[in-house]
Amino acid sequence: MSETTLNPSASTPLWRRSVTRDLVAVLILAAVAVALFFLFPSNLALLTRIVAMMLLVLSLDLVTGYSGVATLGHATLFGAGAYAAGIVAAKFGITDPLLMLAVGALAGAAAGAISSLVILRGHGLSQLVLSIAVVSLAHEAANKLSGWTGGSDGLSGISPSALFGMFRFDLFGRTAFIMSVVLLLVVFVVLRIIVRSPFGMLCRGIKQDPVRIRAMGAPVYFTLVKMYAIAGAVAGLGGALSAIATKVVGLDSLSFTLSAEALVMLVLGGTGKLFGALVGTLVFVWFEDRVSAINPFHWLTIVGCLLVAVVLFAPKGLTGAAEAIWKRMRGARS
Amino acid sequence: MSLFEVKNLRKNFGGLAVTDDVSLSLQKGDRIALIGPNGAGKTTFVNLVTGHLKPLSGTVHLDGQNVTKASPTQRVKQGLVRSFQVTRLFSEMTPEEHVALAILQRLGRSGHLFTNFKTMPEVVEEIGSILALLGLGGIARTPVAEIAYGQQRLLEIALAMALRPKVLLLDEPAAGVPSSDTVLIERALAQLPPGLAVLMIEHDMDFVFRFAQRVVVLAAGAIIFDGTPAEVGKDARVREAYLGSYADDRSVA
Amino acid sequence: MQTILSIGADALSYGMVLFIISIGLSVTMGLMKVVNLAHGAFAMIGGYIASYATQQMGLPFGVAIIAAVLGTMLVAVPLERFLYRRIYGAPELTQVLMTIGITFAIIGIANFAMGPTLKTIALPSQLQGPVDLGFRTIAAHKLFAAAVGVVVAIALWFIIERTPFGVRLRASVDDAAMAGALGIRTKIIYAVSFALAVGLAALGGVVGAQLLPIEPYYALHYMVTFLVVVSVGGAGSITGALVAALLLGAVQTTGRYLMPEYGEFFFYLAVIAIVCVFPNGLMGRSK
Amino acid sequence: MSKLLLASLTLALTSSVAFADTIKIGVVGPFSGPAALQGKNFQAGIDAWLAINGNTIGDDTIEIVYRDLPAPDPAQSAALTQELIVSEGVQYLAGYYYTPDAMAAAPILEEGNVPMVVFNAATSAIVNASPYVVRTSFTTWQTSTPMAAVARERGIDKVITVVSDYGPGVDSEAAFVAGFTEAGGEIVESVRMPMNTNDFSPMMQRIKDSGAEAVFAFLPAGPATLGFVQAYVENGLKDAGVTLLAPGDLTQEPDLAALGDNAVGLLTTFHYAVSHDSPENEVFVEAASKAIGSASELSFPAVGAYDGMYVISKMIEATGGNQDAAAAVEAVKGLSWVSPRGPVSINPENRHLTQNIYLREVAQEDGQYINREIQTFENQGDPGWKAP
Repeated sequence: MSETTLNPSASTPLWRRSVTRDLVAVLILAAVAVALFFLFPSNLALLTRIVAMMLLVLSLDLVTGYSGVATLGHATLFGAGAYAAGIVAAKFGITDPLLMLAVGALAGAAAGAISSLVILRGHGLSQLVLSIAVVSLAHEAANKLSGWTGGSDGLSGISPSALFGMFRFDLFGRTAFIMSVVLLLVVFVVLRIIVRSPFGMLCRGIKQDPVRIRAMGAPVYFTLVKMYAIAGAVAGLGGALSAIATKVVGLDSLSFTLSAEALVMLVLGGTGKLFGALVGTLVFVWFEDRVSAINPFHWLTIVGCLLVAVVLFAPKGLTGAAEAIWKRMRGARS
Repeated sequence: MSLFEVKNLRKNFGGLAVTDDVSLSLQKGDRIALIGPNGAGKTTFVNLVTGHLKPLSGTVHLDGQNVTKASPTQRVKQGLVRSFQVTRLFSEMTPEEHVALAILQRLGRSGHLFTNFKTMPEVVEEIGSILALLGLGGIARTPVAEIAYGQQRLLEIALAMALRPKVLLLDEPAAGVPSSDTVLIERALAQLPPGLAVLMIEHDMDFVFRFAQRVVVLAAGAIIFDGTPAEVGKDARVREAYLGSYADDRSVA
Repeated sequence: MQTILSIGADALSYGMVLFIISIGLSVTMGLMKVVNLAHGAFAMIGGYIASYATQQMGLPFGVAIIAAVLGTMLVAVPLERFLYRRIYGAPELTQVLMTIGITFAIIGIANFAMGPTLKTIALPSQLQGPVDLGFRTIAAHKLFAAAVGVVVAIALWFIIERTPFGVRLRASVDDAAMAGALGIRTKIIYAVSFALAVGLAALGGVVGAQLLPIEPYYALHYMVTFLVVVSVGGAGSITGALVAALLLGAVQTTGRYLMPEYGEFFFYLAVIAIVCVFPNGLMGRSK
Repeated sequence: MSKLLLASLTLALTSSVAFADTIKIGVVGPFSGPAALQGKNFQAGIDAWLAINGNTIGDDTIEIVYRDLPAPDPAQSAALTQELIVSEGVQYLAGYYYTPDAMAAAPILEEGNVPMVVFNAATSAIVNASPYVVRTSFTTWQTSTPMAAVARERGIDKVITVVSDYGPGVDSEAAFVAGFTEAGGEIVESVRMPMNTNDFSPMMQRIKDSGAEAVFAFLPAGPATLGFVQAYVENGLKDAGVTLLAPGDLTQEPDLAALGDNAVGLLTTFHYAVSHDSPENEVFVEAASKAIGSASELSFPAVGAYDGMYVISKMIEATGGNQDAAAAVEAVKGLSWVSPRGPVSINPENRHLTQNIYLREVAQEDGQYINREIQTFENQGDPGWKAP
């Protein structure tokens, strides 16, 4: 029986170690962002779009990867954020980008909490179908309320004012990109803290065995609703970011297609890991963009084959495969 | 007033009475064994009193309060904790995290978003002492999927202890454990706080005799015997109930 | 009264079309436990084969149906052997990723090989035009689809419940290891049931092509519809799929007649209500 | 991954500096996805123009840069447009099949000093989104309005409108209802159908029950039109003499073969029929058919692209190849020429085409189904446009 691993004095360094790891993770992300900024100065709009998608996929990871909720309707939360931010800007003149982000996060959180009340009624397949029904209803509602949303023509007339009154959203998309990267870093750190918090552990427990969680006296339903609200805020930020950077919000931001794409990106990167969400999104969108630029007529076949290859050769996603290789290399060395 | 009191509990599945007018009470510090042939309704009884099933009629009182209508989680919060016959653990999480979750839940901190149990000295200390007590200190950071089944059963007990219940219902704590390791489980149960009332469902009669001060026998949903371990083997109805179902069982004399 | 009868006839025929294209998916999802999002892609392949056979080769409709079913099965065999076999028993999300990938690839290939335009299947003259039901006329091909649906339901029920193959299939699904120990070659059983499901998809694609026209994005357009019918009915249940298809067909048809503006709302609200009350589907076995 | 990045980086660098006197035109359209056929038509129109006129204007060489946008996706549209301007250095933007995609590109034009020629997107308000937008297609208002007159001329008093429930459908309904009621007709009912409707029988029942003499319908070109026309015939509406009137999206040429005999006799109003009888169209159809591979796939977006290329060539001539969006747009205001669809001109007020709208009847000719033009509404502007 060893006491070494678990005496209180050892806990502080342990906790510090995780802070150090957070710092390293943030530094890596920031370095990648800076490198992309200088390597691809003319692709910043695409990169900003990738960051917005990353927020959506991170949000999906919270409910699917960490809490075990199967959903093909996650764009509901993204679209809620995008439309809320777009509507306050286009109809109420609230054009400050930070305020728009806040509105998007709030709307996303509300949409998350409300939609979870329906989605959490099912399990497995029925949960997937409920989530599809929810996103389809939201899509129809947005199409119907064309006075507010612009319907299928899209919501235009969004002109965000300069960030802090100083940095205009320029043609090159520099302001939008830098803002989106800072936003992503902040969200990433907050989520790292949340997934390790008691609440995050509770969610992981629910994913693996909700009955056991109840036997511990912890609420399953309420916990998941809360997680959905948090995920909603993250996805809502992504939506608002997209509205600010694009200046138009379309019905596609509230679609089954976007939801399914987000799920594909998450599984591609690896579920239950925040890095997995980021890697999956970056690789998928970049791959899609490149392949479709090289051969716009037949890229779908190539993307399809990529997905099949991932299931065959990296069933735990790209990060899972990387981890396995890393472990094998370390094993070989020692 | 008893610490835990079940009165006239009834439950039917279809037309079949699976719990038939069961009354039972536990006092502080009790060690009671609930035995009975397969299909006697033992697990149903646990599910009824913990609130996972709704009874047709009857009441459940815990520490003087009527909890018949309370949800399972409310009952846990009031001190009624159960373990599972088949291990229910989180396969990707470590024993340390399991116990942490139980302690945080007891402390009402399990919903906290921006804290980490590793920064709470008192929690870390308690995790250490519980795991050490049960001999799980060495594997505190190994995912549960990778530890031995006997250790998983011990972790079930650790979780129950971390919740600091008033009444503990153990559903076959040694089920599936190789007989050489049962002694570890027994030793762990001996570490339970003396004031805790324990109701244990168990098949292994030797284990029951060593553990229980009192034995309750359930057959076809009804209590047919309630007395000391010494008396149970001599009771005619118990013999009939067991011999009727599995005549060649070695554990019942 | 006239109107109610008329809507009833529409609902019934539409429901039967839904049934006939969804039932194959119910087999894969319920019995083989594979979330096969590529189901629509197989239906589409069937449709293309039938279209090519009738329009380009001038073959009769009956021959085209058989060619479509067999041809699609032929395409599916290697896919089952090399791809699907790898995801039996895998987590749902993995199955979703793989089958979406297969769908994308098939769409891309169809677009390349058959072009982006609509393809139709030439119907024999008996199935063209309206049939007088007394209180109204209805398209002959709809009646045909309904009749095929009834035949498929009965045949499938017979195969699964009454034949040695059905017994082996159910045994393999419930406990593959035990079935293997009893000498059942589960790999073959799975391959055959997959081919059966794909054949049903192709049949549905051909028979339903008048309502769901064949074009490359067929596989994505109707993916949700198939999923919804199967899960509302309860995966693996023939009666469940039938009841769900008729019920949803009725909701959608009535909604389209009474309040077309809100037709989709009715449909999805009905889905939510049913799934909330019956989480395993109308006739699904609880897990 | 890094190889991919490197490859695209070198691509980006070489393409922006290597050809100094090459004028690049960025074309955004649906080259894959459900509307891939329309994207192919964009390309066919462009290729036809290049084949007839060559790829040089003055001493400048034209180069086309294609970007795929398979479905309405404004975020992707903005990203592609920005990348075309900033990294590819295009001087002109063109294409845009869907309205939200054009709307998302419009805010970037002024800062990028780039004019945009819309080849298709048909919502009236797009031209208001930026002064640098010129459109060579049509608007749904423009093609739907004349149908009201057609209906009245044929003595139809009561009409039910049935449209797909999205922007263009709503525009089409509004245009027809406005024109028809003004001409003294009565709209007995207006029905909007969900976009993904596939069984139209209940709709036909409703049309029957409404007691209307004719039905005005709008559906986007593509799969749904097949089911709609089929249901119209199978439910006995055609035999009962209920006339079907629609803008030409319902009977675009590539869909006609699938619609078959069911469509014969249908009346549609549109700005272009592949069968239009003029020497200009003959030249165009020959070149465009060669470009697209099969004449049966030729459709209206091709002529939008062809005329768009003409407008861009005039812009390049006027600016001498220099990048000056304001001057380029100014130069084509009021421009008039004879397009394959007939005589057209650019209205200086809204930079949209004034053109003939034709009433066509689906007919069979030499074993092919065609939209035969039977009546012309000359010099139609965009009745849906409101000055900002």
